[in-house]
Parts: sequence; structure tokens; C-alpha cells
Amino acid sequence: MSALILLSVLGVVLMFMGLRGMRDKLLPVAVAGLLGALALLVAGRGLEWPVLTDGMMRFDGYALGFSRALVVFTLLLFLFAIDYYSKVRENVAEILALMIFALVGAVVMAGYTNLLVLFLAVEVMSIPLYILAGGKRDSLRSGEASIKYFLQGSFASGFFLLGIALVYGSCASFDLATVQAHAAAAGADDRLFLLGLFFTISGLAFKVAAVPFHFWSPDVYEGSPTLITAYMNTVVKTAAFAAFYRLIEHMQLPFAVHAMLLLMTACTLLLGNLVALRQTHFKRLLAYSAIAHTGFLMLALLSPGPRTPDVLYYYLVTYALATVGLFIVLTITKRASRGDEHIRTFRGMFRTAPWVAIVTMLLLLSLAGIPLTAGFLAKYRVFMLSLEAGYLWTTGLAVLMALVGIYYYVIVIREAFTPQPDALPLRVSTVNWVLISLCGIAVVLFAVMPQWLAL
Amino acid sequence: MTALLLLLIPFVTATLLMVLRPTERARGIALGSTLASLAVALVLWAGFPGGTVTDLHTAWLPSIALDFSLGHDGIGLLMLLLTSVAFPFIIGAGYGERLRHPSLVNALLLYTQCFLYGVFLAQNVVLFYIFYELSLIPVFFLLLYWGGEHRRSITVRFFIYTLLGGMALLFGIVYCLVQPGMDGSMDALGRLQLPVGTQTWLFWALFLAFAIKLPIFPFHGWQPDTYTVAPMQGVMVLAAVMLKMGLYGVVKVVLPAVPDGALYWQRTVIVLSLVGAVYAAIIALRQHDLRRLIAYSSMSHVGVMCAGLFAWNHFGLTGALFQALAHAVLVLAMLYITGALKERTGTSGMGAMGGLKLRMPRLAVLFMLVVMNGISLPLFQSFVGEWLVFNGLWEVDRWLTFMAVTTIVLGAIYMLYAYQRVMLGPDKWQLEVHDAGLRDHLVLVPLIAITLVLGAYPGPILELVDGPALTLLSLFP
Amino acid sequence: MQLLFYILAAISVISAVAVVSSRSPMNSVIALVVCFLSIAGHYVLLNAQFLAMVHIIVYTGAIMVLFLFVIMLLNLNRAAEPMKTLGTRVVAVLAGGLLFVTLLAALRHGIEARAANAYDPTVGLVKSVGMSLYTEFLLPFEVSSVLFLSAVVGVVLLAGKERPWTPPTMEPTETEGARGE
Amino acid sequence: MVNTGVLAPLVPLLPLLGAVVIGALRRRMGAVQAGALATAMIGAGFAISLVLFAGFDTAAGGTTVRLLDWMAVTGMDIPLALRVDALSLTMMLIVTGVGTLIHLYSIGYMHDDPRAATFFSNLNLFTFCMLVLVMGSNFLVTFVGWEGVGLCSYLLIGFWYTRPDYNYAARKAFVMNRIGDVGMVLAMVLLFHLFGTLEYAAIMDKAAGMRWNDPLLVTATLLLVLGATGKSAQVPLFTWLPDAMAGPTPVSALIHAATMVTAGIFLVVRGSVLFELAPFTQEVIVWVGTATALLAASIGLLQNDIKKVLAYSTVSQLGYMFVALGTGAYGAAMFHVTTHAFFKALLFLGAGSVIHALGGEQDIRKMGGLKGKVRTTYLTFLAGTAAISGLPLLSGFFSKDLIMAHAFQHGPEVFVLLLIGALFTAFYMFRLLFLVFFGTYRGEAEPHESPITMTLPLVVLAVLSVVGGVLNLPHLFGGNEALKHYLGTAAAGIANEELVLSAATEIALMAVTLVLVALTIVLAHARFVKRTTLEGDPAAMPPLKRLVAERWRIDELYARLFERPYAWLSRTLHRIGEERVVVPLMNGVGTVAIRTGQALRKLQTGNASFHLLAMAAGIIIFLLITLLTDPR
Amino acid sequence: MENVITAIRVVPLEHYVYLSFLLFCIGVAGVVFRRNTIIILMCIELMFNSVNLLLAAFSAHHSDPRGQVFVFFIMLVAAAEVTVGLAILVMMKRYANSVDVNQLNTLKW
Repeated sequence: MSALILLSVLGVVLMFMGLRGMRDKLLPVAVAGLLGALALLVAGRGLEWPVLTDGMMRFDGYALGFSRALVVFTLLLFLFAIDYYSKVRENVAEILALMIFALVGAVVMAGYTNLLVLFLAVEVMSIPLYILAGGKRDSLRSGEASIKYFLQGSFASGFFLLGIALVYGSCASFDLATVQAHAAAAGADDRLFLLGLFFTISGLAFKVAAVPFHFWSPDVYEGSPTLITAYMNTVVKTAAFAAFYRLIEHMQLPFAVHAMLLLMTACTLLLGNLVALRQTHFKRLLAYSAIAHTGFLMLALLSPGPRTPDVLYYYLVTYALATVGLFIVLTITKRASRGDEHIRTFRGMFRTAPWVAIVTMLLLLSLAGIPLTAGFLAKYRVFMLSLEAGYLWTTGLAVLMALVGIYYYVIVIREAFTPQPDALPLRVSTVNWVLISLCGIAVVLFAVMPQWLAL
Repeated sequence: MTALLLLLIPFVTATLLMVLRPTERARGIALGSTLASLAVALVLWAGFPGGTVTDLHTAWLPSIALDFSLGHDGIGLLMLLLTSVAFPFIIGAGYGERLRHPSLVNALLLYTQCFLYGVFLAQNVVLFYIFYELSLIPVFFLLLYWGGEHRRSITVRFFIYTLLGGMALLFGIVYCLVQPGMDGSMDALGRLQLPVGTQTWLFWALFLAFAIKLPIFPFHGWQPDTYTVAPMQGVMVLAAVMLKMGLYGVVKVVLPAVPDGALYWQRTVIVLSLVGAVYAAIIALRQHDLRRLIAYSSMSHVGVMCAGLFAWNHFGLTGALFQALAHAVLVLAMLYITGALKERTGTSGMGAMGGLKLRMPRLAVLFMLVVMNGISLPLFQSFVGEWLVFNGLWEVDRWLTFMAVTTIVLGAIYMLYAYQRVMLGPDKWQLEVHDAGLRDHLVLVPLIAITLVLGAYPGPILELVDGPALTLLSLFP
Repeated sequence: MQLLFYILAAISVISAVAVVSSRSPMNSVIALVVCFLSIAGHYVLLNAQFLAMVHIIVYTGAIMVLFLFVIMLLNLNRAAEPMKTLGTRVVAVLAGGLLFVTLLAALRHGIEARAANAYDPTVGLVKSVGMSLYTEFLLPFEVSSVLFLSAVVGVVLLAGKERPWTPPTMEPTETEGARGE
Repeated sequence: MVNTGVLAPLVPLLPLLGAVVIGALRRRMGAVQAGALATAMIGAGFAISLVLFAGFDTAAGGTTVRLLDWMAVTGMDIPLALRVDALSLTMMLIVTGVGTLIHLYSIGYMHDDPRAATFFSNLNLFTFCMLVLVMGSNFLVTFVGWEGVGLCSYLLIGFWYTRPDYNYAARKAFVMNRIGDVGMVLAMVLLFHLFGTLEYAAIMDKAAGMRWNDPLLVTATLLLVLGATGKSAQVPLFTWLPDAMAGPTPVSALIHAATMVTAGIFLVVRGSVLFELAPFTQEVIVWVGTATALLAASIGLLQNDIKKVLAYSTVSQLGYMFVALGTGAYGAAMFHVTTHAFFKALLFLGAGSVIHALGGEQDIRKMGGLKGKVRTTYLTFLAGTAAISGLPLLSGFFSKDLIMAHAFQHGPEVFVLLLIGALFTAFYMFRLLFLVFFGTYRGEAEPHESPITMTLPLVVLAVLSVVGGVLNLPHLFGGNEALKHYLGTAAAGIANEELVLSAATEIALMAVTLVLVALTIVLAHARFVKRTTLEGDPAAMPPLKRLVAERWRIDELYARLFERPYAWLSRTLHRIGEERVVVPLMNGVGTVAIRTGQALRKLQTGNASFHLLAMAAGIIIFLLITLLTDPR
Repeated sequence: MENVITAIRVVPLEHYVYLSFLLFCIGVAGVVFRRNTIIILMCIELMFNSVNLLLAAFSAHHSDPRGQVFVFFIMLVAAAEVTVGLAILVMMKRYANSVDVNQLNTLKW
């Protein structure tokens, strides 16, 4: 809780610093604040304030682990922002403040125990993002991303609310435990509850961009500023999954909802991977691949067991690390090619910047799930979970789709390692170099020592 | 701990090569490393007491059935020896085909070697899988960077197609691992005893990877193109060693885990293998590129080996495993000669050759000796394996044996035709080429010596596989 | 009493349809105001006086005014929107209708939610809602402050300083992206 | 007592050593050095064989010398082992004896060839393989030699490798042999599963327990026959042998006359126990042999290439041996093998001498009247011709008549057919003799007599051809069939054979044969000496004659039936199998995925309204699915 | 007052639920149907309000104030969302000179 308050205050402070025009001190302060929050989370100080949190939130190990991860992601992205915003002076404070506010929402999402809090947290996280997506003020595409995100997000919120309302109608409570107990007691017979659960889950499925609620994600990913795309792909996704799993963790899902979710998983896997096959725009490729990874994560989500949170956590963290690194690489090539975001700009990278190319390869291999990268272990554990749960066909599909996934990642690797005589000279700032190296090493390190990434 | 050395020597050398990039001495260093590995492997062989030797066992991630446990039995040792023997020659071939960035090439080759050792040493299924997939990556880059025409699409196609099997294998392995009582060790696979219905479908999940890797008809689509495009050393790795991973996988994973499934599909697989063997042998006749010819010939040989494995009896198993070594030696020599010819004529297309014996009598003799092994004349290594396989197949079905035996005719047809097109006939092109030199002799003579020695006295190798094969058969319901 | 409910319901539905179907945004806003007022009536019927008040203040008072304001500001009152084709309209009505029918069908066996508590007429009063809000739901209340803060910052960021019109930066066209390899 | 364990391996190993040494030093060795070394090696082998022969105790039956473990896995123990018994000793003596002579001859014949050393290396290698073949103690070791001689014949036929047609002939020979080998391999596999061993001695013991006419045994023997057909150039796998005349003449003599082609005969004799139990197979052998004998002899009538005539004659004679095998007359077959080795080697070497004399000319239409110019060659060639035609008291007379007698005993129709074959033989052999040595010289090159290294072997062989009959002199002529009894100690089948014809019948048969042969010779004399008739272009001949002159068009038939369809199959399989099935199968999955992706991609229209609609539609669809799957 | 109180008992819960559903679906149809962004925003508000009504009805049914508290929060969120939405709208109008959602389709496929 203290971390949450620290973060909120940090956001306000950043805002005021922006008003005061203290542009140069913004990032140091923000990083310091985040480190402070992380320290509080790690130390476990003031986790729960009974007056505030009783019945609303609980900072159990699950919430704590995810909160730490979320803060770390934000921290990495802020470090990335040092370079990303090095030439920009206007509105940086607002953008950073909004990111912090969204982080507050995300942290709450990881620890809620009440549907009301969940709804509020989702909105607290989403509303800043609607704005951030349009953060590039003079870019039409950024604006388009913003409005698409907003419209679809609000629309989905409507369904989400309907769902919570129906659940409330059925069990007269917003309390997660009560709802879960109700699911076990009367879930199968209660149509009202069934509908409520369906719509609630739809709302969350929108946040994780599962088919058919994925339409926003490619457009928004592509149009948003890269930093924000990375933010969505890491913090938002992680928080959404944390919340999602928290909702159904102890819930005995009605058979129909369960079947629907499996179908949704299958569709997500199919669509995300197959469409990504034809993408040449790197951000869009990552957007579709994000949908694809949503599919794998949902497969894990649907396989309840003592290890599921661990697997989810591991998957999300390693996935986020890989994508952060790749987004940084993207900005590097984008700059060198004056705004081109297609994978063709990767060509010749091995010649001009071998280390970047190798790290890119590691990150992509991790996303693809090739052994000795964390991505492999993540997928492996997901498959293990889902087969333990007995989803033979869905797992089979997932495995097949993992293969499709390998194809489009490998295409990118191929580009990076194809010699190009007039390859663009890449300039890599020190911070970015350190960051991508960190990501690259991390995905290998966590593959060898996955126990370091346990909840 | 000696086994760990096998992993470490190539790995460390490769990393050093990557970092230090010594252009001139890269080949020499790599060669030294592979020879050191060979020495280690020979030490392992000398000290091999039989049974299964556990070299190293470290709990790594017991929660997901992943242990770092290394070991070997006779079959594993055979594969280790095969790898160790093959790699010095593969590196040596690099002196002929001088690729750019020799340090990188050799580093990639050594990484491959390391991962291959891993595959053959792994005593944990997941570890096996990890190494199995990893071994593909250096080869991918080798093809991508140093391949010939159309390498970009062909490389990716090869990679994806191989991984199609890999993913199926992953699925199958995970399915096995979530069964109660599985601790992830290779031995435990043999104790699974899944229901027959499950085994029938699980078989394909496990087998597909190896079927593609080997490759078995009709999963061989990737092979001819890849062999044509890849740099010679890459093809050598693929054909001589990586292909054997397929056989090893069948023996170590498929047969123990799903014996009933294997039995259920036995006919299908044998028929596919043999149809492929005959089919490839027929097609090989019309190939105009030596490498494509080798691709089909390799497929033809592999078809017989795979049929031997699935004969699921002692002769078939030992024959197929012996043949694995024989085939490695054969294909190394064939490819080396192709490389030597390409070095001299600038192509591996047979249309641009002919009458070369006039110019290169020594190479012609060496080639002839290799061809003799290729058409499995007795007293050459290939014959031993094939004879055993034929005997194994006989116990399954006589007509299948007949099919397998026809390959000795078809093999002779295309092999001799190829030899004629390359070496014999009038000196059409008047190429100014030099005859086989010291390097060529250093590579080819030992290879031929191995085939002859083991062809006349296969005892030491057969001894290695005899015991494990019996153990494997005892799993048979 | 029941009659009152049905009258209000009819008003709500008719005005809601008007919101959707009217061509001028201004008419939509007015219809929406009517709709919200009828909903406030429902709240009164449901004995939720506090809610009714807040509803009127927030929605009719603030939100709708905001809408009007923006419409005036941007001069959107023309019915500039090209109507969609018949097909789209049919699809849209079908979508809404189908959803409704599905929802009704789902509940065709009636609603079995048993009342959780004994009837208490004071539930909807300010005191009871306030107690709940400031004790049990203190955290969300605090968190909503962050929500508003971010909304404020967002508005500043998006629509803040009016700057001279600059054409969008030249970014690579998307046609490239559509092409496969 | 001689130490068989040491000496026996030396016999094949010495030629092997010679082959390796000469091969390795082939560029530093001249024809004479290489030839001398090669001859010395094989001569030493002959000497050792003689020692072994002398020290061989027939009562012991035979000695097995185990050299190495070979196919040694649980359940199978097939060693590399040699067996010294009467049969192998006989063959060893023939191989090394005739081989020595041919080697010696080659020194002269190959004198001018720059690749003489390679030739001698190959020749030595061949001898090694042949010795392994005859000395192998089990089928598989025999198979080593079996394949080895096939390979060597490939190498030697294609010796002049710049000629594509020679290479073709070489390949054809090898592939045809290989077709036979399929049968051989299958037979060995079958026998192994039948008996659990491939050792001749053990099989001989175990076969006693087999049922008569056991279908498996019949199959195995038929497969062995298939192998033998390939190696011994029987119908239908005989076409390679005439084409194999592309090689240097000594090779033709060694491989295609004296030794290699008799391997099939040898194999059947080795397995005689099995064949005795499979009468169906024996019947097949008889008819295959008869057909071969007749067919080849008929073709021989109209051939103009001196070596081709001899080649068809070889095929024909092999047919006789086959008939002998089929009738159970293994001793007779072996006897004919021996005598045939003498006179056919003699004839080939003589032909070689003629060719050598004429500077490479092989067409008999361009020869004639050579008897004065190459006197030794003429005389020896005459001896060979007389022997093969079966003129009385020459070696061929005894061996062939023995076969004919057995054939008569088997069935008069076989006898009649063989008799026709014998007449054909006499006719074409004398036609050859007359056309080459009589009349007037029709060529251009200046003929000269060959050097002593070439004529010496001719003389030795001529002597042997003349007196070879004493080896197995029948009772009728006061002999005791020594060879047969000697061989009987090695192969049980031989011991069983017995001619039960009365002496009168035997004499009658001989008389008929002799009279007819004499008449044939007179006819030949009339046609080719008094009035030299030369065969012209086959196209101008009457149909049947043309068919015979064109070798019954069997080559064309085979080309049409097998070679061309096979090439077509190869092309078609590649075009259809690879390009239409396998590659599309592999790419198809990917293409389907990419197409689907492309289609799904169109869903993302970028139109916000559409996205909202799609979301709503998605919700409705999933809601419906949920409700429909809900059990209630 | 009494009359009002009894009304809750008189009108069955189902009717409130159906009414909210109907309003919700009209809102959904509107969102799908209209292209004018500002009207889409209004339709979304309509959806929110139908949920509010539903919650209020349930709250009354269960005699539980928490449902009404939720409504209160929904209003807050709706207010914030409308603010942001209108700001985005203004921005859109400024750059694209239109409020037609379908004018924005540079991002696709």
C-alpha cells in the first residue's frame, strides 16, 4: 500500500515538475521514485493498511510478485525513455506522470479482492493509456490509435460493467471470495451468474487482447509511440493477466464458460499467429505476436493448479523482457532509417552492430520459444500445465501455432543476419545498449535459472 | 566428468573463436579442439564398462522434470564416437572450401558439435530436447550466411520444417512427462506403459520430428534443396551427424516410450521407409548435381536404416545402429569428394564434369573406393549394417526384405552412373585441375580405412550396440 | 405504481432510440438528457434517492453540458455524418436485437437471485450509502482521485495548448506494410 | 602335415598384397615390373595351393580356418573364415593355375599400355576376390568374393575408361550381376533363418533333417539360382557377358571364361545338398541351362567379332554346366568347369594373340590365312577349338559327353536340344577357326607372332586342353572318375551322383554326337574354306537369320523393357513425386497458413466502426456458444 | 413515501433487468450503427447508464447499499472517461477535421 501511495505521489510530483519546467530532473526523480517503490515492495514494508485495504486488496505473494514485476518493467521503460525523449522537451512530464498513474492502476489490478476495485483499477490503468496512445501530438496515426483504443476500450468497459452488475445481482456482493464461493455453490445453475461471468471475462479478455476482442491491439500498437507500445505490451498485459487469473484462480468455472474460454484461446492462437505471418511492419508484427502470446498465456490461465501463477509470472516477465528489448532495437533502427518501422530496416544489422544483432536474435528466439532462452521454458511449462489439465487438442494447436510463430520470428532474425552492402549505420546510446544487453542476458539467464523468477 | 569435457571443449573453443576472431588460425584451432574431443571420446570408449554410465547428475529444475544429467550407454557412446570422428573431417573440409569469416564458421561448427554431444549424452528427456533443438541454430546460421543461391528461403524452410517435427516432439515429450511417475529421465520413458490407444497417436507426435530429420518419405522435401544450397561443411554436419540424431531419437525416445504405438505403426513406418529408400534410389539417377544425388542417396540409405530400427528385433536394431556409423563415414567421404571436385571445377553439377579420371587419377581411385562403400560391397562397412538389417526385416516380412534388397541394385545403378559421369569418359572439358593432394589424402584415406577396417572387423562397434539393443528389446511387450 | 414504472420505461426506451437514430447530435443530446432523467425517475422508484440526485447532477448537469459544449465548440451540429448503407444499419439493428434476444433467452427461466438481506427501506438513503462509501470503499474512493488526476493531465496533454496547425509528419505510408514478402 | 591355418589365408592374401602394392606404386612401375610382381604373387598362390593339395587329407573332409569375427551379434555368428576342402582346392588350383598363365600372358599383351600397372593391380585384386569366393567357409564369405569379382569385372571391363560404351558395358555387367545378387542376398537371409548359420559344413549337416521339397528350401535354392544366373550369365541375365568383351583380352579370358562365370556353378555345387532336396529347382536349372546353351550357341553362329563369338560360346558352355547341375551331375559340371577353364582360356588368349598380332583388329571378316603367320597361336587355337567341339579324347569330349549322358538320363528332349547346341558349337568354332586362320588374309595390318610370355601360356593351356580329360576319365575309358570322387569328399551332392546308363547307350550317344559333329565340321569347311562366305549387313538377311545375327534383339528388348522404362520412371517420379507431391506437401502447409493469415488479416480493416461491430458480433457469437454449451 | 417503497415490491426485478438489457442493447446498436464519434460516446454513456439502472435495481432487491456505491463509482469513471473522450475528440477534429470514425483508417491489416 505504501508503495502505491508513493507511486501516486510520484505521479503528482512529476506533474508539478512538468508545470515548473524542470524537464531535466524528471527522469532521475521518476527512476528514484520507482526504485523507492520497488524497495518498499521488496522489503514488504507497509503492504496492507487495514483501513483502506480490508476487503478491497490483498498484497499476498501473488500480488507482490506481479507488482514488483510491473514496477521493474516501468523502470526499464523509464530508462529507455531517457534516450527516447532525449530530444523532446514538451509534455514529457505529463506522459511520465500518466505512465505512473497507469502503473498505480496496474498494481491495484494485481492485488484486488473486490470487483469494484478491479473495475476501478482497470479504468485507472486504461484512461491514461487512451491518452498516452495519442501522446504524439502531431502524429495523425497516434491520434487514430488513441481514438480507436478509446472507443473500443469504453465499449468493452460497458460489457465489463454489465458483467459485474449481473454477478452482483446473482450473489449480492462484489467481494471476490464471495463470488468465487458462489461459483462453486450455485455457478452451474445460475444463468444470471453465468451471464455475468461471461461479460466480466469478456471485459478482461479485451484487456489481454484475446480474439474476438483483439481488434484494437494491432492498430493501437502500431500507431502509438514506441515507448507506449512497449508499456502496453509489458505493464498492461501483465497486469491484465494478473487480474484475470486472480478472478478465476479459485473459481470453479461453469462448464460453458470454460469451454468458451478454451475456444477463445484456440481462436486467439490461430489468429494471432497466422496473421502475424504476413506482417512486415515490425510493430504490427509484435502486436499480432502479442495476440499469439495471449493465446499461450490463456492456455496456462485455464489450467488451474498450484504452479499456474508461477508459470504465468515466468511467462509474462520473460515475454516482457524480450519485447522491451525489441522495442528498443526498433527505435534504434527506426532512427537510422528515418522513421521506417519495417523489418527490412533490420537487414545488415549483424554487420553494423553485431552485438545488437545477437541480442535481437536472443530476444526473438525467446519469443519464438527456442531452447536455452526463457521463452522456451515458458512455453514448455505452459504446455506441461495444459497437458496436465488434459487439454489435448488445444495444446496440440498451441504447439502447432508455436511453430508458426517461430516462422515469423525467424524471418526477422534472417533479416538481421542477411548481409546488406549499404546497411544503415546504427547509433546505440549507452543506456539503450545497457538495456538491450540486460534484456538479452536476462532471457538466457532466466532460462538457465528459472527458479530466480518464481513468485 | 569426462563427458562434461566433451561439452566444454567445443563450447569454450567456439566462444573463444567468436570473441577473438583469429582469421588465419581459426581452422587450426578448431581442428585441434575436435581432435581433443576425439581423444576424450576414445578415452570414454576405452573405459566403457558396458551398461549405462552416468557421468554427471545435477538436479536442475526437478519441478519441471529437468535435470542436468549426462550419461551414455553403448548406443550413446557409438553416437559420441561418430560425432567425434566426423567433426575433425568436417573441420578439415574447411581447408578446401574457404568460406569468409573462418572464425565464425568454425565457431558455429563447434557449437553444433557441442550441442550434438549434448543430445547424445543427455539422460533427461527435456535436456535431450533442448540440445536437440539447439543443434539446429548454428546450422541455421551456417546455411543463412554461407549458403548458395536462394539460401534465404531454403534456410527458413528447412528450419521451419525441421521444427515442425521438433514441436510435435515437444508436445509428445511433455505429454509423457505429465504422466504419473515420470521423473524426466530417459530410463523412465521405458517404464511409462501408456494405454495402447494413446500410444497410437502419441507415436506420431514423437516420431514426426525424427521422421523429418532423417528424413523418411514423404517428409524429405527439405533435404535436396538444403543439401544443394548449404555450404559443404553444413551439409556434412547435417548428413553425417544430425541425421543420426533421428535414429538415436527413435531408439532412445520413440521405441521406449511408445512400444505399442511403434508396433501398431510398424508396418506403416517400414513401408514408408522402404518406399522412400527405393523411391530415392530411383530418383537419384536423374540428378545432375552431386549434392542432390547425395541427398537422395542418403535418403535411400536412411530408409533402410529406419526400416531396420522398426523391424524391432535384434538384427534390425544392431544393423541400423551400425549402419548409422557407416553412413556417416560414407557421406562424409562423398561430400568431401564433392567439395574437392567443386573446388577444382567450380561446380558440383555433373554436367560440367566427365573424364576427370584422366586429370585426377588418384582422386578417381579414392572416389571409387568410396563408391564401393556406397554400393555396400562386402568387406566395406555399409554391408555389415545392411546385412543385419535385411536379416532383421526378414523376421517381419519377406516382401519387405525383398524391397530393401532391391536398393542394392538401384544403388549400384545411380552410384556407378554418377561415377561414370564424373570420372570416366573422354576428357570433355579439358579442365586444368590438379590431382588429389596431401589434404585430400589426409581426409579420405582415414575415412576409407575406417570403412574397410570396420567392414572386415565390425566387432568393436557391434559389441557396443549389442547389449543396449537387447535391453531395448526387453521393453517389448 | 407499476404504471409509473412502465411509463418511465417507455420514456427511457423511446428517448434511447431517439439518441441512436436522430441525425443531429444536438437532438441526440436532448434525447439523452430525457433518457437520463427517466432513469433518475427509476432510481427514485427504487428508493435510491441519493443516487437519483447524484445522477442528475453528474450526468444531466455535468456530462451532458460537456457534450453540448463540445458540440457547440466544434460546431458539430450539422448532420454532417453520411448515413451508413442500409446493410450496415440492418446489421447494427440485428446486432443489438440479437444481443437482446440472446440475453432474454438466457434468462427465460426467470431470475433466481434470492434477496441477500431482509428488506431495509433505508438502504438508498445518503447515510447508508455514505457509510458504505467512506468505510468499506475508502480505497476505491482514493484510487478514483488518481483517475481524475490522470483525466486532468490527459486533457491538458491532448487538447491543451492550441498550436498552429502543422500537417502530420511524413511517416512512411502503410501500403508498404501490407505487402508480404 | 602342412599347416593349413597359416597357408590357406596366404593364398588369397598374396594377390591382395600384390594388388595393394602395385596399386599404390602404379605410377612408378612399368608393365614388366608390375606384371612380374603380380605373376609372382599369384604363382606363389598356386604353389601354396599345390602344397595344400598335396597335404590334403580327403578322409578329413575339410578344414575351416577362422580369421576374424565378422557378423557377430547375439544370435548371429558369421565369421570371416576360409575352408579348405576338395572343392575349394580344385577351384583354387584352377584359379591360381590358369590365373598364373593369364598373368604371364598379360605381361606381353599389356606391354605397351601405360596403365599396365593398374591393370595388374586389378587383375591381382580379381584373383584375390575369386579365391575368397571359392575358399569362403560360409555363404557370406563367398558373397564377399562374389561381389568382389563383380566389382573387378566392372573395373576391368571399363579399363579403357575414356570410351563411354565400355563404361556402359561395365555398368551393365555390374548391375546385372547385382540383380542376381538380390537373389543371393535373399537366399542367404532365408538360409540363415532356416539353419541359424551360413557355414557350409553346418548346413550340410543340418540339411539332412530337412523335408524333401520344403517350400522354403525351394525358395532359397531358386534365389540362389537367380544369383548364379547373374554371375554365370544364364538366361535371362546373360547379355552382359558378350558386352563385357570390351575389356582387355586377358581379362576376358580370366574373368569371363576361366573363373568368374563359373562362380555360379561353384555356388550350386557348394549348396548341392540343398539342391538335392529341391527337385523343382533342379528342373528349373536344367531348362535355364538348356535355353542358355541353345540361345547363346545360335547367336554365336553369326557373330563377326572374334571375342564375341567366344563370349557366346562361353555362355553356351555355361548352359551345359547348368544342365549338368540340374540333372544332379555336380561332378560332371565341375569337370566341365575345369576343362572349360583350360580350353576357353586358351581360346581367349589365342584370340588375344591374334588381335595382338593384327594390332587390335577384332573383326574376323578382316582376318584370314593367319595359320602361316602366327604358327604357335594357330596350333594352340586349333587344339582349343577341337577340345570345345568335343573331338574325341580331348578334354572337352569327356566333360561334355558326361553332361550329355546325364542329360539323356534326365530326359531325351534335353539331350536332343543339347546335341543341337553342340552342333552349333562345332559349327561356329570351326567357322571361326577357318575364317581366321584359313583362306587369304583380308586385313591391312602386318601380322606378327606374339612374344614368348604370350605363347608359353598358350602352349601350356593347349596341352592341358588336350589331356585334361584324364582328370575324370570315365570307367568306359578305363578311368575311375577321379575328380568326381575327390570332390565327393567335399560336397555330399557329388557323392550321390551316379550314371546308370548302360555302356552301350553311352557309346551310342557318343557315336551319334560324334558323327553329327564331324558332319558339321565338314559343312563348316565347305562354307568357309572352300568358298569363304562372309556375313554382310544383317539388314539384308532373311528375317530369321537377321534376328539371330542381331542376337535375337534381346539387348533391344531389355532396353525397351527395363532401361528406358526405368529412366522414364526416374524422371517421372522426380517430376510428379517430388515436384507435385512431396514439395507441395511441405510447402502446402505453409501456404495454407499464410493464405489463411492473409485472409484473416483482412478482418483488420482499420475501420473503427467495423471493429466495434466485429467486437459486438464476437461477443454475441461467444455468448451464444456459451449458452448453447451450458448444460442447463 | 410508502407508495414508493411498495413500488419496489410491485415491479418485479425481471422487468428492471429486461429494461436495462433493452437500453444496453440500444446503446450497443448505436455504437455499432453510428459513425459520429460524439454520438458513439453518448451511446456508450447509455450503456453505462443501463448498467447503473441494473445495479440500482439489484441493490434494491438485495437491500444492499454496495450496489449503489458501485453506481456512484461508475458515474465517476463515466465522467472521467467522457472528459478524456471529448478531449480526444477535440484533438481528432483538430487534426483530421472530422468526427467520423471511419475517416481514420490509416492503421489497418
